[in-house]
Amino acid sequence: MNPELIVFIIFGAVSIIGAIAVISFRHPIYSALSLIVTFFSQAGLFVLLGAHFVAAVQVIVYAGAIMVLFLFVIMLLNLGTLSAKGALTGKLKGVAIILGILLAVEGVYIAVRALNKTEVGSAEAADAAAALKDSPIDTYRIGELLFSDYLLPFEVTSLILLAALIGVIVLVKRDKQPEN
Amino acid sequence: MSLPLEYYLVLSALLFTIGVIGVLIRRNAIIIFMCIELMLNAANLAFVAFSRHLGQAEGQLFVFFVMAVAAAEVAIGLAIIVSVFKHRETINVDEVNSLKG
Amino acid sequence: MSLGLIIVLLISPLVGFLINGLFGKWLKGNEKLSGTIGALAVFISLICSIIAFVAINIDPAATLEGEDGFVYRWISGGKFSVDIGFHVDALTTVMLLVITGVGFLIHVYSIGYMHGDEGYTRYFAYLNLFVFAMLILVLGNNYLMMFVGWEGVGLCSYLLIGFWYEKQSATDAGKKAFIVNRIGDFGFLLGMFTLFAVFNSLDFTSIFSEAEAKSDVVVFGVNGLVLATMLLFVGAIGKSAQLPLYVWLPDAMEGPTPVSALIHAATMVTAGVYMIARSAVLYNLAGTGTVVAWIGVLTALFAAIIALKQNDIKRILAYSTVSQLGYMFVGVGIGAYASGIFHLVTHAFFKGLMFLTAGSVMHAMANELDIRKMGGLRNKLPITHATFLVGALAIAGAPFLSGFWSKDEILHSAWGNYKIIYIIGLATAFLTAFYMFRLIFVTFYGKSRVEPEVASHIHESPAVMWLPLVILAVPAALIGLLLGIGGHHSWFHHFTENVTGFKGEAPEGSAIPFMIISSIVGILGIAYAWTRYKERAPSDEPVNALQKLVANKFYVDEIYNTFIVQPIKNASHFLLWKLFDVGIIDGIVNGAAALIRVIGGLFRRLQTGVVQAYILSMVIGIVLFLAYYLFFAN
Amino acid sequence: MLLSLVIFLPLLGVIAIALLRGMGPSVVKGIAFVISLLTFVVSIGLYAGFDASIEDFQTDNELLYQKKAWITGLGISYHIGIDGISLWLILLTTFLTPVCILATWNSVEKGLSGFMMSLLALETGMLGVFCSLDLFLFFVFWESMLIPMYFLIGIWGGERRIYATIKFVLYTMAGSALMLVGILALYFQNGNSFDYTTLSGQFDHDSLLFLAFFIAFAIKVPLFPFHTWLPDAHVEAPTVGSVILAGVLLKMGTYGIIRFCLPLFPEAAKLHTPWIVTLAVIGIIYGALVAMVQPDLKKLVAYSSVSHLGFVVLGLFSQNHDAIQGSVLQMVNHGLSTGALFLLVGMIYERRHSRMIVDFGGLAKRMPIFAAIFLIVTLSSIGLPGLNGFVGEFMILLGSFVGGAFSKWYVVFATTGVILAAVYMLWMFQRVMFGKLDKTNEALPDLNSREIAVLVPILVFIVWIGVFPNTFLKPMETSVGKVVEKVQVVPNTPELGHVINHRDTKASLPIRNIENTKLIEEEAQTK
Repeated sequence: MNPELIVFIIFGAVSIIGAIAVISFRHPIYSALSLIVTFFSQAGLFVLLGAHFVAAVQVIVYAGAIMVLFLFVIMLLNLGTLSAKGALTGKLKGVAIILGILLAVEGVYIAVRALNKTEVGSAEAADAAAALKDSPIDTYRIGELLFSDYLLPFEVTSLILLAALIGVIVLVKRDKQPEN
Repeated sequence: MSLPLEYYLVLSALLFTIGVIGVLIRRNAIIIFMCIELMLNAANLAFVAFSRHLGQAEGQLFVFFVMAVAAAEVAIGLAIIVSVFKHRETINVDEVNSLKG
Repeated sequence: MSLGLIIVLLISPLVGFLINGLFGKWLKGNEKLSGTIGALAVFISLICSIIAFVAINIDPAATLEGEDGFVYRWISGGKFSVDIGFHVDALTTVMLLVITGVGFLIHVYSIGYMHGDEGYTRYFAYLNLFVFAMLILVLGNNYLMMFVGWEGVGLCSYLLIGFWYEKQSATDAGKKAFIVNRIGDFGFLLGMFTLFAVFNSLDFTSIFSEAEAKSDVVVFGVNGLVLATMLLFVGAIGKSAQLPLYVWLPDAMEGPTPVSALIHAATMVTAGVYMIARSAVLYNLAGTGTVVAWIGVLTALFAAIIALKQNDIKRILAYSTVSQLGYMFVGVGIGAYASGIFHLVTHAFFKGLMFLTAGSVMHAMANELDIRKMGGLRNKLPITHATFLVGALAIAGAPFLSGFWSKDEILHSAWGNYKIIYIIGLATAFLTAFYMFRLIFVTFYGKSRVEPEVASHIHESPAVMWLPLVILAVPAALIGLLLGIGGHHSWFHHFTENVTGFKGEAPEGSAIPFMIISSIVGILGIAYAWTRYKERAPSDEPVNALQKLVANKFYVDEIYNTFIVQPIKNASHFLLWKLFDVGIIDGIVNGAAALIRVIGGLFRRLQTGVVQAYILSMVIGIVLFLAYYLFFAN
Repeated sequence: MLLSLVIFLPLLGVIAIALLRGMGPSVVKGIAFVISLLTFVVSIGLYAGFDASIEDFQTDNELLYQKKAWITGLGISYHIGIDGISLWLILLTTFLTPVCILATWNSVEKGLSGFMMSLLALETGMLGVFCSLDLFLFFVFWESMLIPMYFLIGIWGGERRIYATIKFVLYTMAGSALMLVGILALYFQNGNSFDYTTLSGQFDHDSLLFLAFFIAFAIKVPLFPFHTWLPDAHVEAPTVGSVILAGVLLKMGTYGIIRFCLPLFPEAAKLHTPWIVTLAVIGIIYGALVAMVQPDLKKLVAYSSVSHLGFVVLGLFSQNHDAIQGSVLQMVNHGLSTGALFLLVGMIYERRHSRMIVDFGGLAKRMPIFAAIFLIVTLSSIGLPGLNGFVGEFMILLGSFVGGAFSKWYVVFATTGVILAAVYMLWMFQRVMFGKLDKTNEALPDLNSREIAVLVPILVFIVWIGVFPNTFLKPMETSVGKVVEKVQVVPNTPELGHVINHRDTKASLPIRNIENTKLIEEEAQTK
């Protein structure tokens, strides 16, 4: 058995279980913790794919920053257990799950069958990619690209973050109470 | 011998679908939000898998951008949730229905 | 003849109009000046007309036509073009003399008649404008220019009938005149279109020269010339108040009396006759004169019958005008163009005279119009009486006065091929003599029935008014003798025949028996009137149904009103506007809007406001779309 | 360059007003008036530089023609130019705008600067429509002119202004949506270019394309039965809104027909002529009859527009040179006469605050100058010879009768409109001007010198066109000829016979007439 496959199965299984846990727990704290599990196992998959930089960022940004934010808000609002009754009544819930399954089937179908017919999935593309594998995609290369070809998007990203920063301040700012 | 692309894509599809189902069946805005993150991650996974498959660094770059945007989005989204909660004392999406025609 | 002369002739009244029209505010305090300007403007035209007339008399070839009369190109399109240009020949000069001659006297008369009226300058402005338009009508060298004058005189007629605009009846009458005339113009326009379709020109010279060659061109499925002449005649029916469009003329008497004399007796209403005489070539080729003659004679009879039972002095004269115009149409209709024009000339003088004397009577009687409230005026208004008598004798066909000559020529000409027309014409002559002298006897003879407060004020008109009466009385009496002696071989005949391009065949036989018959008929009419109205006023109550019918003018106005005017008005209001426009069309438009609102209301239900419902539908969409794309496409 | 200046000078005025509006109403009015007057003066330069012998656009004259790449990727260019048809409509627009500004001097109370800005922006839009030689540019101007009009009616209008505005905008939008489809279809068939001057030849689905354009224009004209927005818009619009609406906006419909529908789709135009002409004739009679019974002066004038524009459409589809030329002239005529009528109605409305005919009567006594001017304008609208309306109407009717591409019966029925025009106009005139003066109207002042100054220029042109119409007909002759040429590609009407006129050298064309087949046969036999 291929060791890579074993690792993949472990991480894959954990991330799927984590994901299911996210949508199953009633208490948002549990959901958030499950999500962290999923994120970590995804980071593992990234490592498996040789994307070390992304894996590191995944851990730092997602599992670190974003999830802390989630937990922080949940604590702040002091959200207790919520009633399991969803917005959609039981029947619609069934509909939603059936839909989800259909969507999954379609997604899998694309991944397994449809892709091969396209240019990306063709054997030639794979061969061409194999030739490129001599120069592995490491952090150095990503940095090089980021600061040359993708400099503008990179800077725009910083603007988005700035906008988000300002937006958050405006949103949560306490309205001035009229002085009596 | 690395694993075929299809493995990762199937996993990505499954994760994505779970996210969709979560968005559909949960009424807590925060959990819906988490499910959205889940879907974004599923997409990221596909990106990276393709990146390796094609030997191109761009896939990973986009993941980087997605993460940046996701961070911004989470910040804004959570701020909205906080202020909605301040006004309505609830974050159940079916109770926040002022879009009703 | 020089173009300059004609331009001066034409422009002079226009200048008068502009001075009185634009500077009326400053002229208001100075009636004398305003009136003098008006009269002077026409006087200049009169002088020019006399020069032109004499010039053509000396040298029949001294006409102004074609290239010589060209002033400027008026309208030009791709194929269509028309000039401003003049055509002056014998027929034109005769018309010019009538217009400016009678016109000048009436301007002078108006100076006195309109004294003290609030709209004094306005009146003279309109009157000058009228003369200008009438001159364009007769001077133009193409049908379109004729139409310009044609409409122009209609406008002035409208303005002058409604001159006293505070009177509802006056403005109604003005409007009626214009609209009825427009119905005629509708025919005139289509007539011009037909002419253009046949000849590709509206120019007299080119149309008349090619008429024969194109006499078999078909337009609209019928012979082009027949169609054109009939349509033009519709225009003449409107303008010259023939059956069935005569209804406006009696009402037109609401205007000041000099206006009735000038426009509604002497000049404008004869425009139709002029037009047919001008188009003699076409009418001869088309052979439509018979229709003209029949309409003419029926109108003559019909109007004369109505005149029998009228009691309004001006309306009697108005119906008399309609009747006499009928005679003129008989003349031009049967091909005796010169005779028709001859009658036009004599009629202009004697009818103009009679209207002016009627005005003099009204002036004396504080604007009283009802002859039943007059009587015995002979002694108080001697000049008026005398001149009126001259006019009445002339129209009644008393021997050797104007009407005698001209009417007789027409009837004589009719005898040849149109014996029935002759008989009807003769009967009309009897009626004419009768109603005219009924008017005289009731007004000037017998006992006075004048209301006491009016009686004390009765006075003869001032000199500025009676002088034109006397001056006009002379030609009214004698012009027939001057022009008519020698009948179909007279100087006037030769003079005008050059123009019509058609020598009216002199009817066979001597004219003398016809003259004798006419005279006897006329005298019989006078005598019968004497026996009936020598001493008494017409009774107020109609005796029998026929009299009632006549007294009410055969109810023609009422019939038009009930069956044409009101239905159109009501249908427009209720059916077209309220039902169709507001109801149906706007209903559809607003209905479409309402439908969309209803549909929107239905879709509105889908907007639950619950985010998840939206997402659910989105996911359904994605699933279906992917399914189609993956499994069913290709 | 000059043309661009004319188009965008008013926009400059908008900016100037926006910057200087704080300086008080008189400055705003002054700027608006001076700018619009300047535009008119500059536009006279267009006439001066115009060469009437060129049948096409004046491409050789740099002043009157401009082409600059704009959005090259989509084949869009800033492409403007004029020919003999658009020249007069441009001059009409630049002439009416200062007149309108002067007319509205004291009548706008709220938002004066906004009002003036809308008016000037509207002028730019209208001028752009008449000058554009690029379909995309045309559409941009066409739509952009809706916005200021929307404000003019919606803000400064009467009581039911919202209803009227929405109706107006929706009607127009419905039409322009179709036109957009048509423009795009032409774009793809024209090798991905919006250039009007390169459009030629046969287009696929030309019948549908024709309809797409025609319905847009027919709504604007408005052709019966698309006319019901017009009375509402007119009644609710402020005076100058009505003037511009009747004077220029309606002309954009007829201009569109002569610029697009006829030359681009001659066969389709011929195919659809019967029902279009039927509608035009119905419109003539129907508009007149409905106008007759209107109690409201503005509605009366509005319905009279439906009638008058019916004549224009009739002439446009006649395929006859004279009639089409008459139609173009009639567009200008209608702009002047109806514009003046609306101004006059506005003037008594300002005095009496009523537009109901029953509220008036006997005004001639109190307001003689007003009555005199009203009379002249009324007569011009009726089509009295010697005034402008007659020349256009006569050419339309004569051309359609003699060489029209349809039965002469249409013309016969259309001619009854001449009678009906007299009926409704004179009846209205009588009820307003004649009769006894009402007590409430006794204090009405006559026109002041400003109002006279507003009306006199219009009167000058009314008389001018009536007496010397060739000043206006000559420059458009060759351009109209080109349209006729394109329309007549489809052999339909044999050419008319020759013009016998002593000013021309004898033309030697064979005598041919539509129904003159007999002669033709004879001719053939002799050969």
